[in-house]
Amino acid sequence: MKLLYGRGWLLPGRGWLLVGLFLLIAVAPFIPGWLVFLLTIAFAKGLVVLGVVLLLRGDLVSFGHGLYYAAGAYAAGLALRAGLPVRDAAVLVLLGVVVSTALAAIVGLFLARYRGIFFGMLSVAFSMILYSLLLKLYWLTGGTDGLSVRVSSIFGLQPGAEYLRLAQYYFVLALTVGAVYVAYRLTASPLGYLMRAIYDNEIRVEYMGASVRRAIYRTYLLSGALGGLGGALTAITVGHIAPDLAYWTVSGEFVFVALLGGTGSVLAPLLGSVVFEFVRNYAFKLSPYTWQLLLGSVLLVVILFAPGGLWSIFERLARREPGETAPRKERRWALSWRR
Amino acid sequence: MQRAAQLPRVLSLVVGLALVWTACAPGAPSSGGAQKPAEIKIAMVDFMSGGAAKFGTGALNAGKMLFDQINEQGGIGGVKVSYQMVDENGTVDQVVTNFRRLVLDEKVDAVIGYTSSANCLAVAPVAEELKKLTVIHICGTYRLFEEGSYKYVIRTSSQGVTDSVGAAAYVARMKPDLKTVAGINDDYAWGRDSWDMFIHALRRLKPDVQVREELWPKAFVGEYSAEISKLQAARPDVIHTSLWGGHMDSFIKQAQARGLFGESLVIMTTGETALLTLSRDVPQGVAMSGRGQYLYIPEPEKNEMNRRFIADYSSQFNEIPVYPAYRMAQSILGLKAAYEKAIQAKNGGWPTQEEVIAAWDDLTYETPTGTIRTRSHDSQQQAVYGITSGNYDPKWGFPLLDRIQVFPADKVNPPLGTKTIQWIDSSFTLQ
Amino acid sequence: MGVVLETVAVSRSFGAVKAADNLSLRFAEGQVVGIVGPNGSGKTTFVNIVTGYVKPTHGRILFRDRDITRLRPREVTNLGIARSFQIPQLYTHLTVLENMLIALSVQERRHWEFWRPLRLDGRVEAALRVLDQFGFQDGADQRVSTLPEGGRKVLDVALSFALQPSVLLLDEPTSGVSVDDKFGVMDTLMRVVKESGVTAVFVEHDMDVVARYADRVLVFAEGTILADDRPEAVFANPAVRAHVLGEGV
Amino acid sequence: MEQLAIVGLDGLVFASYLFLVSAGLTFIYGVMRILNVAHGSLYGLGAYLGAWLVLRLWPGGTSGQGPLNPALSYVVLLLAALLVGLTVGPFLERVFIRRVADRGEVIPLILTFALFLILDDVMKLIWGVNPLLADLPYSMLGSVSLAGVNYPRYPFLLTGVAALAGGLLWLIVNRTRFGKLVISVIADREVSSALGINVPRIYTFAFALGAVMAALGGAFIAPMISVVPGISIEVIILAFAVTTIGGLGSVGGAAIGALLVGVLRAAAVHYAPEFDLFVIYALMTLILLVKPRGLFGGVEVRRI
Repeated sequence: MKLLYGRGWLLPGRGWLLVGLFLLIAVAPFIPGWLVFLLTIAFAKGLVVLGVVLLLRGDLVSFGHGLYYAAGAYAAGLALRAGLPVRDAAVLVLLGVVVSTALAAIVGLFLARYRGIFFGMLSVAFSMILYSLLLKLYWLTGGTDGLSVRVSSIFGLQPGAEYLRLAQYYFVLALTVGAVYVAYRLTASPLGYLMRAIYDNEIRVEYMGASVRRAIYRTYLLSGALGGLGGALTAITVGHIAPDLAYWTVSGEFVFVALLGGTGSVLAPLLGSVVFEFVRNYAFKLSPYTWQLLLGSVLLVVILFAPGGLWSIFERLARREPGETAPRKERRWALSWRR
Repeated sequence: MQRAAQLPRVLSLVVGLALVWTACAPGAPSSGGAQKPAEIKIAMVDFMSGGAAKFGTGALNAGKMLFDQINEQGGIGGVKVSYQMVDENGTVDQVVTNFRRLVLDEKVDAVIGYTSSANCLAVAPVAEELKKLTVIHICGTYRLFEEGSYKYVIRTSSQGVTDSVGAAAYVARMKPDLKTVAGINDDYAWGRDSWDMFIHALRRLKPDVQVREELWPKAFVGEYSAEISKLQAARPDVIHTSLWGGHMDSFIKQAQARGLFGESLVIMTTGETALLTLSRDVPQGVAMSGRGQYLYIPEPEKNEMNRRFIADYSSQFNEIPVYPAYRMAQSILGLKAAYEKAIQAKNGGWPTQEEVIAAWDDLTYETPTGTIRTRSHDSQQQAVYGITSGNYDPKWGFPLLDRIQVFPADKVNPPLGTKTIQWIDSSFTLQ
Repeated sequence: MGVVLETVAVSRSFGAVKAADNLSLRFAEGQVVGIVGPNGSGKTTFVNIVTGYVKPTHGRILFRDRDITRLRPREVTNLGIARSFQIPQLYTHLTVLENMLIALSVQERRHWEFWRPLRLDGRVEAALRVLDQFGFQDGADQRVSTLPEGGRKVLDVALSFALQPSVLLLDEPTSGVSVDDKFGVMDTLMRVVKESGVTAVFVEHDMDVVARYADRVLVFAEGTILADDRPEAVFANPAVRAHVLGEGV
Repeated sequence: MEQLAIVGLDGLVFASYLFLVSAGLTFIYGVMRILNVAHGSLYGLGAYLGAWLVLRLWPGGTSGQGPLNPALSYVVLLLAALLVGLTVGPFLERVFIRRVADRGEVIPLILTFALFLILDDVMKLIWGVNPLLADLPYSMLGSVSLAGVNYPRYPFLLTGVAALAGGLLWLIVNRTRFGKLVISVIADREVSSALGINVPRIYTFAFALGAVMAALGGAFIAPMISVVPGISIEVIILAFAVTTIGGLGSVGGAAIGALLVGVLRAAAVHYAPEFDLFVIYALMTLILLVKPRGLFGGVEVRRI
């Protein structure tokens, strides 16, 4: 199942990056609180989408990333329920990442053997198993009531109530920047290119002497870790978790956002995620009774008229004629790594 | 070479600048003053889509109607009310994001709503954080106030215990010789808790009762052949169910076709809505209530407010109000009462939100349901059960209940500050 | 000159068709061997069997006296047997340079690295050097999907060559290349091959091409060896001419 | 023993339901390589239209009062299914899905996901939020006493419909000219269009056929349940499970898959109620692990 993605730049020019980062940090205190919250959620979920995109670049569609999203969230939630002494965001997030990575290490063993729709279906199956367990193990997970996840400190700091949300925003932002940088290094590395090679021609990869299955497995680990990171961050931001984190519609949404943003850049997932959250919010605001219809239509339009996702629009704006100027752009980035 | 080396320095510079910049940020806005506002902004949240949509819209309709009436009569304390509605459907993070938008962006004065346990449990702490009056109109989980204490959250209806304990009491009276019982409940908190409290209460009344089956169908599947076979094979004296809405109707249809209601006494804690949806076809001999339901008992004529409520509602939406509509009425009339009490206490001065909340403690107010008493943020009401009879009442368009039993609020609710299950096990009794 | 690759009584049939019938062949270090024969005579199957893509029903394959019969293509490749393809197998979304960089990263066993970038300067230059050998002086930044067929065939070989194998199997390196480019392409490939001293086996239709570059020729017919000798001897053989060129005797 | 008989019976009933909702899905995938999430919506539309028509024509409810003979209600359900399948199906295929047909398997899937969201609200706009209870066709048949418990007859009708629909689908594919064309398109799209087969039209027909199956499932399950907003969402994931177990693209596989899941769930309800949901996905995972392409999935070969 070939997705259509342009070469994309992995990242735009460094100048733009710094300006963007500056704005993200500087503007937060001056925008309404709900907007800060919305961005926080969007980034947290964007990380899960980033995980999905890493696999998409290898032509693997994980329709079950809710598995790691939920695993990360519930790792934090259950730890608190079990009476974890420290209620620190950083600790919980670490826990979430560790658990989801461990899970990916097991599930990946099976999934790495699958391709195409079967990879997708098996991921759905795994995530639905977790869903039914979260739903049924009432005594442990509180069933659909879910669990509350309240943190009292971030890295030991205890921000005042009115600054709590802002602190969480910066916390999530920092981790997001970090995760995106890691993902960027991966996509620019031999392993990252190997995934694109797999996208194009698995047989050749094997005939070069590289193991397709191992390449996928290793990428899958990071993808799962990102899922758990996003899940844990969502959990501490929202403050409450429920089994539908693992439901197939949520996983479908992640793939949806991935295609909405595009797979050409490690920033695309974040862009897609932010736009998606905005659209959904305004759908709720503008047509409370038919928000699904509005949301669906917007996404329909994007799929039909912006094949490469929103990022491709940026690309088109950024370079006069697409295609052949692309290499030089990517080359420029490459050169900046000279040492 | 150099450029790579520069990166950290440039980065730290940017971050530093940004943080300095943010240092001169304005603090969080302080909660509103006490001068008379131009309007009171209310947001009502309930299901507009998904399986519970009928009940959600029922509640929202009632809200619309009552606020319009209040405005016609000059509003609350002379201030008109403006309201908006939001769908409760969606994942928890959506619901919370919406709540924040309502409070911080729409700047509403109060949020009324939340049916699902997960949602009210998720929203309550946020309400506390944002210091915004939030009135829970249905959400029946006892965890809400037993696992957290909230200043800004108020529940204007009794929690599930009323229905479950009432059900136990009712079957104990109707079938004094009952030996065996089975349960079929939704596989989520509402169903789990309902069954839990029911069986605990029943054991208090009938210590030697045996449980034959506990079935937990996944909500909304709507195909119950296997479950019904299981129940018929077990042949218990009593079957308890807290299934509700559309899938309860499905269950009734399939069970009726198989004569389940003839073999065991089935008690449905939220069965009342079936009277409206199934009308003539509702099976006979089913014990049911509408979560402390009011519609039939006391007969509307005996409660003027209820008679008017039903008349207005059915003329405006040409259907009879379902119980969520009543619950919404309780919340809105409670809000009105609280405001008026607070205004009176300030002899005419406009109260702050905190004063309104304070006024709410130990507040009693009349509703179509009857008198509601709210003590320290939570409310109690009576349990009412009856059994479906054959006598179809053309005036209402459904058969009325008979063998009605009313259990006063203080019998079927734990006293303030006691944990529900403990209270049932230790001191629940019919005497 | 030691034997580097050997097949011992290798047989494989697809249904009724015998693609390889009891083939016993030895390939000496540094030899350049041409395989000719009509379609369906088992040339490509032979390459597939040796590289582990197709498993023989009987017989063994030895690489430096080590049995590699049951190994997977990846393992065979890692031992030092690389192949090219009749239909070029390339990473079409990527540029020529990137294709080569990936090949090199695998060859250097650094393809698991996920932190240092693929495009380290040293690597880029190394890649460009290999590409230059095959005549990609410019257009290394060209997307493979935009290459002409001839270019793809060469790149396909170049990638296998970059793995620095001790045996290189070329499956019809000039098929699909226009007649006037044929010798150009072949010259490029063979120059590099000869220089590197790698043992090369190439499947080819065109007699002239084979005669020109091979120092040994195998003639396949229904999965058996019809002739195995120096080019001039083979092409002097009337049976071969009849069989391959369809000339009457 | 009786217990087992009942389990089998319940399993059969649930299986018929599952088969009806998954046969179309797997058929469409087999022909077009598109996993159609909007399949659930077609099911929902069928259920709503069927229930609504029955309620319109026989306002008397189970008493069956109305101008027409109650027996006709079954015909009405069938017509509802055909109407939905043959109008909405081709509409979706021609207006939306066709535009992305050449963009792999994921983009179409996501597109149908968007359509699914939209149609969910469209149903709400048409029929409102009140549950539709059109149980006339259900209660009319009454019930029989089997193995000690009495059992309604309607579910057996459902089984009959499932068998009939499956059989018809098989006949259409294996015994008609259209079927031959479909098979050749499945085998090789390029070659078939080179042979002058109008592939797009085949796709439209195939999609419509699958849509009819979905709507049929909805229309005939409707009398058993109360039709409420959001019924589409449950169905689709169950159908996914069944089709992947049976092997994507294999209608026969869907039948086996439906039986497996149906019986397994019935057994779970009887012997381990805790796991009635869990077992379905556990089975799905298990099958995928041992037979990646499902029980009856084909294998793909790639030549180099």
